[in-house]
Amino acid sequence: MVKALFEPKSIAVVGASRSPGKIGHVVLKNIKFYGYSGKIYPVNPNADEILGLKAYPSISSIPDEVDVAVITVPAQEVPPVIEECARKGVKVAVVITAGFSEVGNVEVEEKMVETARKYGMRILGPNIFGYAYTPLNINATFGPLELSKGNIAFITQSGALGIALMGWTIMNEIGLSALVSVGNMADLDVIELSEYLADDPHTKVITIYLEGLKPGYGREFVERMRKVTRKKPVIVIKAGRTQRGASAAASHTGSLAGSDSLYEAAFKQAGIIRTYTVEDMFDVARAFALQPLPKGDRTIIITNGGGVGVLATDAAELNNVKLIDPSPELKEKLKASMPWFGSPKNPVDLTGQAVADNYLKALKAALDSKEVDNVVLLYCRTAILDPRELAKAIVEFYQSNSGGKPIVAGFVGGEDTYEAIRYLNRNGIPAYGAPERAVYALSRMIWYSKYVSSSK
Amino acid sequence: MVKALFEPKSIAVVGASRSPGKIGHVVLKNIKFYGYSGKIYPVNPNADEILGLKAYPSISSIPDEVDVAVITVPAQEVPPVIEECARKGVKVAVVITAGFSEVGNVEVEEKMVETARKYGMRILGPNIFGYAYTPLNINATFGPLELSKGNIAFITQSGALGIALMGWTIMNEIGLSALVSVGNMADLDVIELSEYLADDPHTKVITIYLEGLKPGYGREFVERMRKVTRKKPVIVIKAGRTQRGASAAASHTGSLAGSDSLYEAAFKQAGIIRTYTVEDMFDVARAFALQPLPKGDRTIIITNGGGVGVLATDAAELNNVKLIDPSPELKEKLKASMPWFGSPKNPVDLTGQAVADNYLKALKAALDSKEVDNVVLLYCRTAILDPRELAKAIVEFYQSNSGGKPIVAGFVGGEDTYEAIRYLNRNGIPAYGAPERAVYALSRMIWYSKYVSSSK
Amino acid sequence: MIPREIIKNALNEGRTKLLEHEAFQVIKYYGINSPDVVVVRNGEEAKSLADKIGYPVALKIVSPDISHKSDVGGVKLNLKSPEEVGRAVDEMLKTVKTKAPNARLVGVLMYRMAPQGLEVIVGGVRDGIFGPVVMFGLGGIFVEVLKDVSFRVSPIRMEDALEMLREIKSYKVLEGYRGQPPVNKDAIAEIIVKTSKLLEENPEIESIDLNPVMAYPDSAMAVDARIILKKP
Amino acid sequence: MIPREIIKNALNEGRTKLLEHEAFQVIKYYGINSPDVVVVRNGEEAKSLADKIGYPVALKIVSPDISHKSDVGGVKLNLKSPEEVGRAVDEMLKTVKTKAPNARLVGVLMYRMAPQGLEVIVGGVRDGIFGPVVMFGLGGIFVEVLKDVSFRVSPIRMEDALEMLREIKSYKVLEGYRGQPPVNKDAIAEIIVKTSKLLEENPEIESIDLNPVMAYPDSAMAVDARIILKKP
Ligand SMILES: CC(C)(COP(=O)(O)OP(=O)(O)OC[C@H]1O[C@@H](n2cnc3c(N)ncnc32)[C@H](O)[C@@H]1OP(=O)(O)O)[C@@H](O)C(=O)NCCC(=O)NCCS
Ligand SMILES: CC(C)(COP(=O)(O)OP(=O)(O)OC[C@H]1O[C@@H](n2cnc3c(N)ncnc32)[C@H](O)[C@@H]1OP(=O)(O)O)[C@@H](O)C(=O)NCCC(=O)NCCS
Ligand SMILES: [Ca+2]
Ligand SMILES: [Ca+2]
Repeated sequence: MVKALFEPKSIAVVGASRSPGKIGHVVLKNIKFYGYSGKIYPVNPNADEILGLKAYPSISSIPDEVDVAVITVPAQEVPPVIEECARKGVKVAVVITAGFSEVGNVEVEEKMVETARKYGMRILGPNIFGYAYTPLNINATFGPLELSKGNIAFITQSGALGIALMGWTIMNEIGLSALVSVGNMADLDVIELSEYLADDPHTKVITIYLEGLKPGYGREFVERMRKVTRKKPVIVIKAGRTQRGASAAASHTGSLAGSDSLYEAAFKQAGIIRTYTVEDMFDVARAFALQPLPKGDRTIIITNGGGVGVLATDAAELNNVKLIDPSPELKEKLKASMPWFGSPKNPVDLTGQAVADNYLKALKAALDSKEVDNVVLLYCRTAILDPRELAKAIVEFYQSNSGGKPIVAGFVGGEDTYEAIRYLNRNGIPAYGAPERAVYALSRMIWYSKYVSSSK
Repeated sequence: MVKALFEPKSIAVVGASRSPGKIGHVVLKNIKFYGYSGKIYPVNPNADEILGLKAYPSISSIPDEVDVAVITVPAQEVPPVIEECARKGVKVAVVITAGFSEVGNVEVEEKMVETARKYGMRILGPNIFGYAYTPLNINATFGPLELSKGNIAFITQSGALGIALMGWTIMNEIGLSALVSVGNMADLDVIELSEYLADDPHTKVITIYLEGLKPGYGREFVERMRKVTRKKPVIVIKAGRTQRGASAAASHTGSLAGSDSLYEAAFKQAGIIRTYTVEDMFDVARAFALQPLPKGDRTIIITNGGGVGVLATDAAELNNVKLIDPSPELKEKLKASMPWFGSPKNPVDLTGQAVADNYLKALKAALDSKEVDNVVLLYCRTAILDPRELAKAIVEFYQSNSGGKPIVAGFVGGEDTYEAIRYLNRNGIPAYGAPERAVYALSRMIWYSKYVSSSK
Repeated sequence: MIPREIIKNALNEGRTKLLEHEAFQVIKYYGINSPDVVVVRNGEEAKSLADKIGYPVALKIVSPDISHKSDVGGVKLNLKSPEEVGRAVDEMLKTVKTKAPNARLVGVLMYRMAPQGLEVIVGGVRDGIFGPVVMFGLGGIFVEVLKDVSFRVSPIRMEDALEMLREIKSYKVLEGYRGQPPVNKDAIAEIIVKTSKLLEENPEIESIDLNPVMAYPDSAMAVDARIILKKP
Repeated sequence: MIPREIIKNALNEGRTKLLEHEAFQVIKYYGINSPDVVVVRNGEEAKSLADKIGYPVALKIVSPDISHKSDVGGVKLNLKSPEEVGRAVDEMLKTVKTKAPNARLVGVLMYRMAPQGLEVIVGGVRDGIFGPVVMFGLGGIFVEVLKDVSFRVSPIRMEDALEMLREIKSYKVLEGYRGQPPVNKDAIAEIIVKTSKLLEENPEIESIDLNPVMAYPDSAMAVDARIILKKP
């Protein structure tokens, strides 16, 4: 049934409005113009046609099966519409409308779920901004039309943050497979969606913004998410980790927020990676999305600037990333890659005089070496070495020489350096604008990889 | 004497090269084309003219007083050049050349300082990329030509990171007053430069990237920096905070790095703000650069998205920012600023329906209230409210209504949201791309403001 | 009596806190190592059982109405002979009757005092979201001042429990501190696992506190047990 | 003797560790509260001084050649009468002479034992970069396992020292824990400030350890002092 949500043959929008500013209109427009190739049915008793699509007065009057019905009618209209959808055989009702349990209308919400259950229909929402699934060009949200495609799934319990992040992910070139607003989680919840996405071939990593689980649901969360994380990495931000934060979250979502140390424990038990900011979450997701899992924790840092090397070393130590002490043989090979005043210790300092060739030689030494599992590659903008040239050289080299070893990059500089970062990201190498971010992302990969192999 | 470094009447470049790629050429070019209006004297025995400027065979042959001599000749040539500069009456020699104490040539370096002392000349460096002072359009570095102007001074012990950050600060629109590479700190050091900048009218906040102090210098650092921080906030990144990081820093700078807990203590005693990443340092600097000091710690968060409100609340609690519980009167005023389903608690949730006017009303209530010292203003991109429109409205309103209360903003969204962030930053309101960053910056301001008033 | 009956019995009597010997019976049922306890009615009975119990003997008054036992003379420790024990029980009953004349007295709990070990705490509670959860920490200051504790959500496997031990900041203390031998981590972990199971199988139990658990090089023993039931 | 002379004397004798009574003299000179100590040569002398010192009396062998005093019978505590004290000194001298026949014996250190208080630690060391620095922490596990300590760079003002106290995670323990009364924070802070001054004025001192300092509701007292000099 959840499959029908992500791979529907037809989508109806009940409450598809004729007025361009209204939510029901925007949802329809996004579905149509983002390129969904299935059938689209606007439902509106007062219109014959919307956005060039034939409109129907009611869901039952549609002379076809409807897999997904996105509902954007006012709150009091939702229950009868749900009933009608269920009778019609709609597989999933996506209820965007707000005004249910989050403002105290618990019973209406429960009733709707009951009705749906009776007919075997599932509900996403209510109180959501919709959902998107990019492999089938579905953008059934009232957010912006554009979404960058990729293999990161994002499930969010906060609507406003989710919509705002739609633009943010485009700007940061974070490619999404699925984006799901879960709102009140009356029926479909974070767990079931994760389970589905764990088997989705277009999704490589699952990210979740969580404000709180429903009472009594914690245990199931642990047990079922444990199975999900055996298949794919799951990264969570749990907002409300301080007492005041938790009570702010509670007043906001209507869900009873348990103590943070219990969430912390539950995440650990389920093998879920926890991060504390949105940027961190997608930094880590990007690494998983692009790279193979580390085979071990033995890591080497290669840099052209001592300062960023030190910052990365600090970050490694703080995040339990093991920096190797290169053997004399490896040191010799590294030494041969750099100017005479460089250092073959770890961090490997190619010096500010380094050109692309120095990097490639050092990288080759590291990737060829049995002592190294992972590489952190750092660069500080210098006059001698254009970051874009370096990025190109690394991508080309790494593609045929990775040996299955993950690499993460931290580049510091201005606009041209950001171009290089984007180039790396587009070509399979997770790259960040600061050394610590690269190390942090790698550290979470190492943690996960250890978790997975120890829980086998 | 330090004054001569920042406000020289004339600058000579000894080792000004004719070859465009060489460091001595780039320095000269940057000095000339960044717009320095004093006299510029290239010194090169083999040239009559470089970049259209008359060249002199030696520093002594310049028929004028020379305030600053930037030295870019090979290492073995530096000592005689220093001697000549000193005899000539040069006030500050800026020694870019590397190859001294950092590679073990301690004696040569000490000798140079001795010579300089004898004649009353000061030395910046050696082993630096130069320095810049934007109020007088001085860019005497071999980094990029451009530098964004502002009132943040940046002193760096890491050359590579410093150069890389030149482009980075432009991209992030972080305006600098001074940028000083201190390298081996043979003579002029972080302390003396900070003391000068503490009285520089063009500098509002001092940032420092520090790898380690010289043996025996810690105490002086505390005592003298304590006086600096009474005048201006000082923000430091001390790299090498873990054991492995410290030893990486030591091998890199040749300075003996003491244990991190002692640096931590020293910073506290000196009233120095410590941050742990470059981004954090400039986030905090930006807040100080743009805003008045907080008069207290009582803070209110205003948001249009519950999720970011929760993230900000967590950040506030973790960073000791006191969130007020609004009085019934204040709550009433706030309530009047928002849709009926909003929340006048703290975080104040204007809901996703909020338009600019809701923000202004809530902001007015907060700024007018005796219960509030500081405002954290958050925004999530919505279809209803264009971030640029909101930014404009806030700037206009705040300029005449601030009541001397600091405000920091956290905006989440895509490209247009970043435009809004840049607009806010350019117009006096520190704005960041994530709620936690805004709260963090404010928290450091509150800490500093408490420190200053308690140490009076 | 099995836990089910003990709990039912307590609830029938309107009690939401198990008496100490009841709590001991419940944890013993789940295989949590704890002292053998008996409840005696008078000095004579105590005296005749003392040798079997072993020394030093501890006595605690058992009453649903007394929560601060020491305040009414309801605790006596370190008794070393049958005579001492017998006399102490009679004295205790007398004192308590004077100081708390309206309290119902069930008898006097009697057990052999456990030797001093490293004091740790295992606590279980039923959380609204996560259901049964178990906490672990070192005793005293570590929990109360430093909040140096770890949690796991039930069901807790042995490896989870061992991870809980490793997770606290003062973990090294378990490995032997200042010449003390390391304590048996498996024994503590087992108590955690059993506490989790106990909460799982008895939904009427709201919380359980084993404080302290004495940890030794070869074993661990809960020397105090407090079980609170949900208000029906 | 004033510190300058004590230190000079030790260095002249080739010692880089002050004898215990010397260390006490040095800290006393700086006004750090500590027990009054005397060094006696024999039981007779000890007996005659015992009443003046007060009870319980502690004895420690004083010798530049003995570092583990207990191992050679060089420590005796809790002596409660002149006779006991006198006998103990003679016995100690005899035992030590047998067990460490080549050790030079200066005499036996004798002082009134301080009552148990909250044990804290004040330590000072000369850092290569920062010069004299002082550390503060709670005794035992807190310092050794949890590394819960705070530092300041000399010179340390009273307000800095008080901040050091507030900075440790286990600060609450100072405020009175489990019914213990709060200890006198000013008294501890004063010891920190004085330790800083002592390091400042005696560049020959490499490190100083006051471990433990007994903290009481109304005062604090360093009951052990160890001072190491720089190798000349
Ligand atoms: C759902 C919601 C947007 C509807 O508000 P609205 O657009 O103002 O509602 P309208 O009454 O205009 O109805 C929308 C359209 O549905 C049509 N409609 C009404 N009842 C209908 C029904 N039973 N069947 C089909 N269409 C119906 C209306 O005619 C209208 O179309 P029109 O504009 O062409 O006339 C609003 O109730 C809501 O919940 N908003 C908050 C959404 C939200 O924040 N979600 C959480 C985000 S994280
Ligand atoms: C300083 C340094 C850049 C010089 O290297 P270089 O440019 O290759 O040196 P050159 O020998 O070409 O000398 C530079 C110019 O000075 C001129 N020169 C040499 N000796 C001179 C003297 N005594 N007086 C004046 N000019 C002199 C040379 O003729 C040359 O000019 P030209 O190119 O027109 O002939 C180099 O020694 C160095 O230290 N590099 C590292 C710098 C660094 O990394 N600093 C730290 C950054 S954080
Ligand atoms: Ca107890
Ligand atoms: Ca001691």
